[in-house]
Amino acid sequence: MIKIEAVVRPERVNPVLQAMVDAGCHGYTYFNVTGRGKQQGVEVFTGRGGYFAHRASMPKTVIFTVVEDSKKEAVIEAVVNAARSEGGTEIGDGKIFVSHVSDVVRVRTGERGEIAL
Amino acid sequence: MIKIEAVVRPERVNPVLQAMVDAGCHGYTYFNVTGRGKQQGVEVFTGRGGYFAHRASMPKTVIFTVVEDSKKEAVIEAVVNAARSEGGTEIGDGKIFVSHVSDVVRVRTGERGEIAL
Amino acid sequence: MIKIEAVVRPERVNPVLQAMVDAGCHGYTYFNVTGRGKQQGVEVFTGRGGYFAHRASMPKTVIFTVVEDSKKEAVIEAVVNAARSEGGTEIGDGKIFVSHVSDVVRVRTGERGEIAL
Amino acid sequence: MIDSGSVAWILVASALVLFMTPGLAFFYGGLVRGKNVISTIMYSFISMGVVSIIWLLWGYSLAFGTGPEDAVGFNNFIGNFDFLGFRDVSATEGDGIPDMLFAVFQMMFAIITPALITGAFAERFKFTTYLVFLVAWVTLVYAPICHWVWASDGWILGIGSVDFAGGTVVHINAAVAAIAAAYFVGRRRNVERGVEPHNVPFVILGAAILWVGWFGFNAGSGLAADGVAVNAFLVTNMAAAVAAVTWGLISYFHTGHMSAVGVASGAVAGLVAITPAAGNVGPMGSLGVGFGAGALCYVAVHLRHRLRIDDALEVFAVHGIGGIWGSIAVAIFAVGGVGLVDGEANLLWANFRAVVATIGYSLVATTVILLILDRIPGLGLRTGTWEEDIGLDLSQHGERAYVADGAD
Amino acid sequence: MIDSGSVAWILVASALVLFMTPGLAFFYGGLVRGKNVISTIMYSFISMGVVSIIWLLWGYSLAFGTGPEDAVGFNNFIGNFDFLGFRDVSATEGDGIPDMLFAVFQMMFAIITPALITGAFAERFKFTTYLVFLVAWVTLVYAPICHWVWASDGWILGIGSVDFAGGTVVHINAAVAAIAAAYFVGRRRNVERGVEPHNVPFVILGAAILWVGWFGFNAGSGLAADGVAVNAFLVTNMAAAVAAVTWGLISYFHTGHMSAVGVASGAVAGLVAITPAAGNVGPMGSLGVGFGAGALCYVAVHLRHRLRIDDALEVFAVHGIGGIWGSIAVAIFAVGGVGLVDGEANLLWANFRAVVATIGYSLVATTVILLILDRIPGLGLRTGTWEEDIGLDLSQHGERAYVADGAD
Amino acid sequence: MIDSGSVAWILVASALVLFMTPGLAFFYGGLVRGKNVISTIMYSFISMGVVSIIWLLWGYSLAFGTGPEDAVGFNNFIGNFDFLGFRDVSATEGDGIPDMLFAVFQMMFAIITPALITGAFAERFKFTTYLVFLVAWVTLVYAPICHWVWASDGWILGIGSVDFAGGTVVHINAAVAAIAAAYFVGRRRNVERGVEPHNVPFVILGAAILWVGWFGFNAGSGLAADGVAVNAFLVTNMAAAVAAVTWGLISYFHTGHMSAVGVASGAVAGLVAITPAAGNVGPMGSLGVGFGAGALCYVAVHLRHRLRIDDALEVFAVHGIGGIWGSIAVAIFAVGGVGLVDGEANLLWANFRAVVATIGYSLVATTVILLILDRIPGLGLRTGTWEEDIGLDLSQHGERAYVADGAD
Ligand SMILES: Nc1ncnc2c1ncn2[C@@H]1O[C@H](COP(=O)(O)OP(=O)(O)O)[C@@H](O)[C@H]1O
Ligand SMILES: Nc1ncnc2c1ncn2[C@@H]1O[C@H](COP(=O)(O)OP(=O)(O)O)[C@@H](O)[C@H]1O
Ligand SMILES: Nc1ncnc2c1ncn2[C@@H]1O[C@H](COP(=O)(O)OP(=O)(O)O)[C@@H](O)[C@H]1O
Repeated sequence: MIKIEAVVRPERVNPVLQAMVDAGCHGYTYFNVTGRGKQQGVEVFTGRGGYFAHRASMPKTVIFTVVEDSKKEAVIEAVVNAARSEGGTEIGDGKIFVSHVSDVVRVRTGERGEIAL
Repeated sequence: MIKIEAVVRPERVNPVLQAMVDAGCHGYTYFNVTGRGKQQGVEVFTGRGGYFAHRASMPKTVIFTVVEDSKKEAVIEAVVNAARSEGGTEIGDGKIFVSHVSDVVRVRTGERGEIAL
Repeated sequence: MIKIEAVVRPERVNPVLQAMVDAGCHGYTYFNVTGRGKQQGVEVFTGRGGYFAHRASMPKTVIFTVVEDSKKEAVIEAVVNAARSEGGTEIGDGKIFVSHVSDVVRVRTGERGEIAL
Repeated sequence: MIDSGSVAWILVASALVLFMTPGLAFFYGGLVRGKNVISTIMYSFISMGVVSIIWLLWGYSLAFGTGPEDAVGFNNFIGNFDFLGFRDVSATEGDGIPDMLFAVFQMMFAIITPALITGAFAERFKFTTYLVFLVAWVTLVYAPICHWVWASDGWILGIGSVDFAGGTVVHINAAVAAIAAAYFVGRRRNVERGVEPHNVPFVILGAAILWVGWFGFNAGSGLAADGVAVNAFLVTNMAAAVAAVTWGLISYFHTGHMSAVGVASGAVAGLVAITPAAGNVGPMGSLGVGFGAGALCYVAVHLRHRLRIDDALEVFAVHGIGGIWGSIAVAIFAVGGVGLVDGEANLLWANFRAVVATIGYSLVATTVILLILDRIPGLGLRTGTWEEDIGLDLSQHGERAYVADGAD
Repeated sequence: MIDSGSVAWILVASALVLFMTPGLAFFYGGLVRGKNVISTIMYSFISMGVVSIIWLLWGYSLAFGTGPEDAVGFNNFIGNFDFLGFRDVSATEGDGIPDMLFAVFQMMFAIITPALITGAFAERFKFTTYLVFLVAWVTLVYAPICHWVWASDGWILGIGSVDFAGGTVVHINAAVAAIAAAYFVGRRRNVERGVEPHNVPFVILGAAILWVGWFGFNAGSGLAADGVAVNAFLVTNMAAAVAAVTWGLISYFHTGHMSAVGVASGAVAGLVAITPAAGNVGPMGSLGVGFGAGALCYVAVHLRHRLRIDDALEVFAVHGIGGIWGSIAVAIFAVGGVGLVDGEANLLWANFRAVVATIGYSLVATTVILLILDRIPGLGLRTGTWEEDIGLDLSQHGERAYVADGAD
Repeated sequence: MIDSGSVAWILVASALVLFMTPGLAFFYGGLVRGKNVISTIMYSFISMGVVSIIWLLWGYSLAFGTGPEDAVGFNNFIGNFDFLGFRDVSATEGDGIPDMLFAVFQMMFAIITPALITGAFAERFKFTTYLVFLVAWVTLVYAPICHWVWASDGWILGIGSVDFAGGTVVHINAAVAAIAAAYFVGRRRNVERGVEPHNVPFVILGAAILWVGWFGFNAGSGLAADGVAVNAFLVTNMAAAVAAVTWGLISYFHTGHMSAVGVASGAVAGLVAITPAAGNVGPMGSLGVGFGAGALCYVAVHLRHRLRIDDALEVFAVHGIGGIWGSIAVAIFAVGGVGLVDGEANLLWANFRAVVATIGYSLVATTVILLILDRIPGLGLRTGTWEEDIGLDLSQHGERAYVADGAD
């Protein structure tokens, strides 16, 4: 089984989740993070509204799903399509990391392996 | 070494952490997430208290711990027992993912490998 | 490619991020967690300011970055140096976990592998 | 003659009404997504700055400057320039309270009215354009309608309409402008699945401040610490209470849950509806006003979802429907033999005309203002796509509402 | 004769007391876990709706309707039906302030009293049952005790007891009901490791609103803008101040830390204790009242942990012990030669009987109400296990208090 | 003779000024990092406890106790002990309002002044030391300066200086103490990249409470419900409004964004500046006061960044510069023929001396207090490195401000 971890724009979370389910994911987990890739970042005020400072990091959301190896390409494609912002030329659209998962357990039943996904 | 990542109900976090420590974990890290498995989800109000909408995702907590390979089964068993909600028939009790960790470093001392756990 | 996951003190996040970029990381992602290692924990009040209870877990921040295998040692060293609190004898400075990542995708372009980092 | 007790009460009432604007800011701010909360709060907060200045310089004069009757009856429609900069507005002389205190009390009404509009276009309206909108709208829409209804020679006052504390001037007026603004600025992006309020405690905090502040709004509108104020205070509280419970119970029987945001919305709906009526209905009448407000506004929120207009925080459903119902309800339940319950329909007819006139003028004038602003280079109603997606807090104000430790 | 200054002050005092209820909502709401904050806030907020209605319709009449003396002395125990729906309650006539203003001011007390109870059963009491409980409790417990203590023919007033602003009627009464409710609803799940307040700033916000609102509560209870009000205002502030510092210092020497929640609790304890005494003690006496409140309530919180009763937010330890101490303290420190400091014990004896009567009646009547509600099909005191675990916000109200962006 | 209307208003004004302190707590609390919000709030909140007690026991007497003129003019500098414990301070007699009400109103000023200081040393000052600092500073710095400016025989009053509501006593005084404290406690750790406010809505909530509370502060300072109060109320609002808009617009043209925190800071700057002037300038003058405040304080915040002194929340830039500007501005814009606009410079010279005296005394006396506290074993100004890094909430108060579910 593999874990697909996507770092996406917060406003794209709903479409990505929908695409994941459509692509056959059995479940997903997501949480808000801050991150930086090639993206420029933003200017923010600090202190009592006085100073403007640069922040390279931006709010993002990590979504991870664990699926059977066979679904890898389908899920990646689904995420890529759903996560892309309109136009698709802007940096900051996110990144997907794939890694290996050796075992899965369903707490409720104690089932192990792919059947527990 | 392996990483055991458990997605559990927020209200089961304390028992699970206790069970992990009892099972010999050296440390743990946890954070709140949102997720969906086979679970039904809930109805929530949107807008100005007017509309009721379905949300499949539910608040969960991810707990991860990195342990020696030998402790794998003991920790999984401990988590499964502690994470199960009363009755144990309800869906949403959570899932455990196991993956391989190639190296560990203790920041304070710079120690590497199992000794750093 | 490898994923380097560092659990550090929240107040050391900025120096660690800077050190990572200096060591050649292409991006990073971080989020706040709670955790416990060898650290003692703190006493907190519960209820209506009446009772004092022990909490072993402390606020921490997880930073992860995915880099080429070749950068592993450089990044680890950078993190260790930047994450250490003054004096370096206090426990709670954090831990670094290294694991394997099999694939990376850049959402914007669809690029795969090291070029997508 | 000045009465120190009345001065004390209207000073406090003015402070309470001013406090309603940040209350509204929290009410609205809690309802939006976390990336737009500063933006939503600022729409209200900045009104305390901008409208105070306008009102002092020319707004009060346009609204309440009454000169000698002119040939064409121009004075029935708009005030004159006698009180520019509060010139000749006495701090010590007046009828019960000094004239300046009346002007200050009215200033607080002018501040909150445009702030009410902002709920409709929250999460996408450009902040700089909004600043210009504030100036234009208070001058060209609020001041005239205020003159019609409350100035001694206003034409709506002249036809015998009753609007004790602002059902037409404040609520219907703002609600109509709101629906127009929501229409012209267009629907929000990314809200297909509905928007859950990002901070419900803030919504309740805002509702609580509004409820308390409304005592100043309504019980202050008699401009004295007397029996009228006492009655207005009571009926204001009752309408809020009944409407809150009504909305809550309908919601409970309809969906199985009594939403906190719903109960708070119900309270606000009741407060809106009692506003035109607070000086003219008794305790039992206020129960009727509140019940109607809770029920009608609940239904209105549901019907609004069928529209394509994205009135984000349901300004029209609550303030529009609530205000219209209140204007009718006062004509039904009014005491003193002028209400429909006593067989008198004149007030109903007068209030009907007042409502129609307010709706018509506000709709047209607001639309004209919006269309012009949309075409002025450098302004335009709506923020860009990226600005909206990343949130107006960062893109318009350079700030994030909530910053966690370690994560700067 | 009506005095406009007093009208102004009591209008404001009424608004301040109403504002205490949302203040309490935030005080309590901050203390619970984040999944129950809406629920906890709603227990208080809905009281503003439900109890307003009850009070208007029959509560005020039951509490303050005083008829001609009857043979069996029934009037000493409960009011009559003269003022149902505020019939014959004048908005313009009265002694210093209109009767209707008195009725409104008292309404605000009836609203907050049951809200105080909710801290004891927070995080598990079923919301629909609570709505019924509100109606029953205000009618059957609050109104009678209020009549005993404050109506002109009430028997406790008759024995010469002093309860200036509600030590028995409000605080002891609510605290006893609280401990009963906590007992019958049972202990919360998953609280073995103690519950850390989920939002301490909300606790402080609530405490601050309570502190300020209490000026209306106590300094308004003389029903005039006069020297009594001024003294009550001062001693209220002093008791809060001393009790806050006392609790803080004890906590500091006991645990090494001065908790913000503790200091806020101390302030509330002081405010509770001064409530019955505010009209009768001087500045120096108020220091004694405050010191006793801070110390005794701190100890009470610690002893309560030994009980099996899960009075979640320590309502009894703060309002019960604080109220009892206040009722005794006024008999100790009272000025004018009636206090124990002046060698007079009559007041102490009268207040002792008042306290015992309040505790006894409240305990029995509340228990009966709870036992009946627990047995009514479809009601029942407690939410289900799943509802409690997932949190009452989602399960009772269909809402989440805080929603982060991206995570809908 | 007591006037009930004035009593009503000053009771309310006292409550409003007290409410400013928790308002300030939220204003400051929102600006710091989340790990220090309880600590920052507590600096203000505990002042309500500690300073109330000091003021009752000896503070008021030192500030306003005026005995028979002595040979060396000692009475010009400090009060006597006549009013210790509010002895002989009447709750019923006085000039318009009872003396005790004046003492209570002044108590609220004494509470907020040291709280203002805490913004400068937030996020690192040791809490126990702060408690001692509070006692020493109010006694040795606040009471004397208060006496100079407001007691009938104070020397600054004697030279004809005008400080209507506390430009020197409150703001300049606190700001100078702030910069001294920031200097001696040293710079914060880990702030190289600047600190983003952790909760902007709290900042706005605080600013809103301050704005409303300031009506009590300024419009109450005439101690009557009369035309002076009405004028003060209006000019207070206008200065806040103009300064908020001014700061916002400068920020917009300077950085491209109008920050909410900036607008709120501008409002506070305007409120500070109008404080000494509220009784003496008219509506148009208040526009000048507000404009100057917004512009000067904006510039001051930017220049402060060049200093090595880490005045964390810009107390000096806002309250110091704002207070100085206000003291000068009243001398420019004062009505009644005493202002510079009417060619009179005496007031300017008197106010200049008042400002210099306040700065000098506050700087020296505060420095002495701080240096002594730093050397007392067990005290010391600064928390340890670990305490500061982990946050003062946990290390000083044993609490976390925000606790998420599941994560205890
Ligand atoms: N090498 C990396 N390691 C960890 N996280 C990364 C890495 N690269 C990108 N990210 C995460 O992905 C987010 C999106 O990156 P992005 O700026 O879109 O990259 P790019 O523009 O190169 O596609 C970042 O904010 C960060 O959270
Ligand atoms: N395949 C998956 N990938 C990622 N997260 C998952 C997956 N399946 C479940 N989860 C996480 O586990 C949580 C609990 O899942 P749950 O509904 O209990 O599954 P089940 O009922 O099948 O055991 C979900 O809310 C989600 O966060
Ligand atoms: N074995 C582990 N598995 C998961 N997380 C761990 C583990 N050990 C430590 N951590 C995380 O690292 C943080 C820092 O650990 P720390 O107390 O500094 O360890 P040590 O003192 O042994 O270096 C902990 O708070 C926890 O979040």
